[in-house]
Amino acid sequence: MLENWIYIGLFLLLAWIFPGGPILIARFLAPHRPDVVKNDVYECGVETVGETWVQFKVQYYNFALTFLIFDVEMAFLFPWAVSFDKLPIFGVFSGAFFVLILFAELLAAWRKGALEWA
Amino acid sequence: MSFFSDPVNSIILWLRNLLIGWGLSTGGVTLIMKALGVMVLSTLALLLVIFLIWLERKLAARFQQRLGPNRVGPYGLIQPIADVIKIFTKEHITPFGVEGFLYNLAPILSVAAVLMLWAVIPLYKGVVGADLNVGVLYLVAAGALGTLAILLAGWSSNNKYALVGAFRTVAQMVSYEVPTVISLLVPVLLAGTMSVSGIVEQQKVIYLLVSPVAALLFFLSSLAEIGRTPFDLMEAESEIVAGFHIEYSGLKFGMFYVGEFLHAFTVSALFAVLFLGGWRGWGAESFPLLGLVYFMLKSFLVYFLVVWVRSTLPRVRIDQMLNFNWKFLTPVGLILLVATAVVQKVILISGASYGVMVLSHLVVNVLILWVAFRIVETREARRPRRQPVAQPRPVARPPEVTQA
Amino acid sequence: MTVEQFVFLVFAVITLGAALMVVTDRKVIHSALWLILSLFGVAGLYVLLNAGFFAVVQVVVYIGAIAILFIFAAMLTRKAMEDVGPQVNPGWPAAALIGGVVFVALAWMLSHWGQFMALPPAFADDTPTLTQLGVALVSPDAYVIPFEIASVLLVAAMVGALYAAWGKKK
Amino acid sequence: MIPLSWYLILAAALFSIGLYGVLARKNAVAILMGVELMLNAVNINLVAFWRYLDVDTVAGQAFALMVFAVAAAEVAVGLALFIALYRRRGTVVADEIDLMKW
Repeated sequence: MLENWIYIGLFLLLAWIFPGGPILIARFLAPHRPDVVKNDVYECGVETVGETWVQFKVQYYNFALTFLIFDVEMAFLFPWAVSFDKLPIFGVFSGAFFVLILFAELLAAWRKGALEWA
Repeated sequence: MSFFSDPVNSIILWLRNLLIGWGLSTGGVTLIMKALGVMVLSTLALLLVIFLIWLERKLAARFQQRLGPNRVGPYGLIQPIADVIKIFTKEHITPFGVEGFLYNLAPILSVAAVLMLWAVIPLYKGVVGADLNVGVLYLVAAGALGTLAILLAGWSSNNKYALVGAFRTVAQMVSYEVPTVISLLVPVLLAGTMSVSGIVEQQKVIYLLVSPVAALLFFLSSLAEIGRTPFDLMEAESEIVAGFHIEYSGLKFGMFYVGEFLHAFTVSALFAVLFLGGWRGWGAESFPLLGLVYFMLKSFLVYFLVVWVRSTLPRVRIDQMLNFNWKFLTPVGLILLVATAVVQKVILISGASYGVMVLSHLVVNVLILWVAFRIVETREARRPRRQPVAQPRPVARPPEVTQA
Repeated sequence: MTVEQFVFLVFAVITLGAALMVVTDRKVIHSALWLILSLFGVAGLYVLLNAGFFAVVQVVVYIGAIAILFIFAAMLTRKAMEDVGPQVNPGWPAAALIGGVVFVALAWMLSHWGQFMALPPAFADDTPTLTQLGVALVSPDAYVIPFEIASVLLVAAMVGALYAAWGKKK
Repeated sequence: MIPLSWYLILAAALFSIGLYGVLARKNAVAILMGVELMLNAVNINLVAFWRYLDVDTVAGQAFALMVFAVAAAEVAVGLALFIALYRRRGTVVADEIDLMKW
C-alpha cells in the first residue's frame, strides 16, 4: 500500500516542475519592461482605494455550506459503497435511510428558498 | 510478454534489471523507476495538450462550416507549436499590490492538480501509475485542488473583477462537485472497489449501459467542473472581463489555458475509464497494447462530444446553472443512488444472472429519468409565465373621420 | 533514521510550522491559507498510518470544503481597516504560557502511560480495512446509531447555518 | 519503525498550538481556525490508536470519521453565526461581542 503512495508523493513533488519550468524559461525569453502605466491594476473606472474590498452576497456562503454538508455525507457513503456486497439487507437500508435524510434536507432548503441565487 | 504486446512493462523490466546491474539498492531502484514514471506521464500529458489545441480548433471550425488552421504545416499541425513559441516570448506584467508567492503559485497549482489526476488512470491491462485502493476519492481530491488554485488566483491578483470572478467560478465548481461525487459512487457501488483499475476490470458490461443516468450526471457535472460551455462562466467575456485570470499575461495565462485543455481531456478520459470500460475490448486481455488503442479511442470519442457540445450550446446564466444543479442533478443523483443500492442488493440476494442485473438497472434508470422529466414538466407548466398577448399594434391611421 | 522516520519528520515540520503560522499571522486570509498547508501535513500523517482513506477524505472534506468555507467567511466579514490593529488579545503571553503548560502536562502524563513506546504491529498491505469500516458503520451491533445520528447532525447544522446566515431578508 | 510516542507528542503539540490560537486571537474566524487545529490533533490520535493498539477492530477509524462530521457541522454553524453577527453589529472581533441582547 505504501508503494502506491510513494508514487503519489513523487507526483506531488515533481508535478510542480512541469508547469513551473516553462514559466521560469519564459522569464528569460520574454521582454521585461515594466512601467507605471503598464503595471497598473486592470481597471475601467475609478481606481480602487485601499485594499480590494468588495461586499459579497451571502449566496456564496449558502452554496459553499450546502456543498460541505453533502461532501461529508459522501465521505460517509464511500465505505458503505465499497463494502456493499458484504452487507446484510439491514445495512443497505440504513445507508439508503442516511441518503434519504439528507435528500429531505435538500428539499427543505429548496422550499425555504436558500438555494436561490437572487 | 514480448515488446510489442506489452511495451511499457517490458521497458520497466529491462530498466529495472539495468539499474540492479549497476548495484543500486532495490529501494533506490523503485524510487528512480517511479520518478521516471511520473516524468514520462507528465511530459506525455503536456505534449498531448499541444495536439488537443489543434484538434479543438479544427473541430470547432468544422462545426461552424469553416476550415480552421491549415496554413502552417500540413493541415495546420504546426500551428499550435507556433502558438506555444509565441506565448513563450510574450511579456509578463505583474501589477502592483499582488501577493507575490500566491500569484505565481496559482497557475502552477492549477496545472499540477490536473496532472495528478493521471496518476490513477489505467492506460492498459497491467499499467497504471498507482493502483490506490481509494482511487476514486483521490480523483475528487485532485479536483478540490483545482478549485483551490482558482481561489488563490482570484484573491492574490488584488483586483475587484478577479475576486468576484473567482468567487463565482468557485461557487459553480463547488456546487457541481456534489453531482460528480454522487455519480462516482455508482460505479464504486457496482464494482465493489474504489480502485480505478479495479472498476475497469469489473466492467464486464460497460457501466454506460448499466447505469446511463449516472453516466449522464457525471458528464454534465464534469462539463461544469472544467468550465466548458454551456457552463462557461469562468471566462465569460461579457460578464466579468475574463474572470479570475484577468491579471495574468504571458505564459502564466498560458498555463491556465493548458490546465483547462488538459482538464477537458482528462475528464473525457475519466468518463471513458469509469463508464466505457477503459482499456477493455475484444483483444485487450491477450494483446495488452490493443487496450491502449481502445482507451485512446474512447477518450477521443468523449472529447469529441465535449467539443461538439461546446460548439453548439449557448452560455447559461449563473442562476439557471445553479438551479439546474441543485434542483435537478443533485436530487436525481440521490434518488439514483438509493435505487441502485436497493436493486443491486435485491439481485445479489436473489442470485440472478449478470444479464438480469444489467437489465433491471437499465429499467430503473430509465424510470427515474422519465419521472424526473415528468416532474420538471409539471413544475414548468404551473410556473406563471408572462403570456405574450397579441395587443393590436398602434398603426398610424388618420383620426377617425366622423361620418357626416 | 529510516526513510519512514524522515518522511514523518518532514510532515511533522509542515504541520506544526503551518499551525504556528495560522495562529500568529496578522491577516485572517493568510492564516486560512496556512491552515490549508497544515491540513496537508496531517493528510500525509494519515498516509504514514496506513489510513489512506482518511488521508483522501481529509483532503476532500477539509481542504476542498472547510478551508473554502473559511476563505468565503473571511471575505464576507472583512472590514477595510480590520487587519491593521493588534491582532492578538492583550493577555497573549498568558495564553502562550497556558498552551506551553498544557503541552508539557500532556507529554508528561503520556510518557507515564504503559503503551507509550508501543511499536506498530505488522500490517498486511491488503487487509481490507475499508470494507471492515464499511461493514462496521452499518452493522447493528457496531456503529449504525452514530452513523444515522451523524446524518441528522449534518441536517441540523445545515438548517441552522442556512437560517443564521440567511437573516431576515424577506 | 516509528513508535507511538512520536504521534502522541505531535498531536499534543498541535493541540496546544490550537489552544493558543483560540485563547489569543481577536478575530472570531481565527478562533474557529484554532478549534479546527485542535480537532485535527484529536483525529491524529484516534487514527494512531487504531493503527498501534487494535488494528483488527475499526473503532478508532469510526470515531475519527465521526469527528469529521462534528468538525464540519461546527464550522458551518459557527461561520454562519459570525456572518449574521457581522451583518448586524459590523464587527467580528470577539471581545466586542459581549452583550446577549442589544
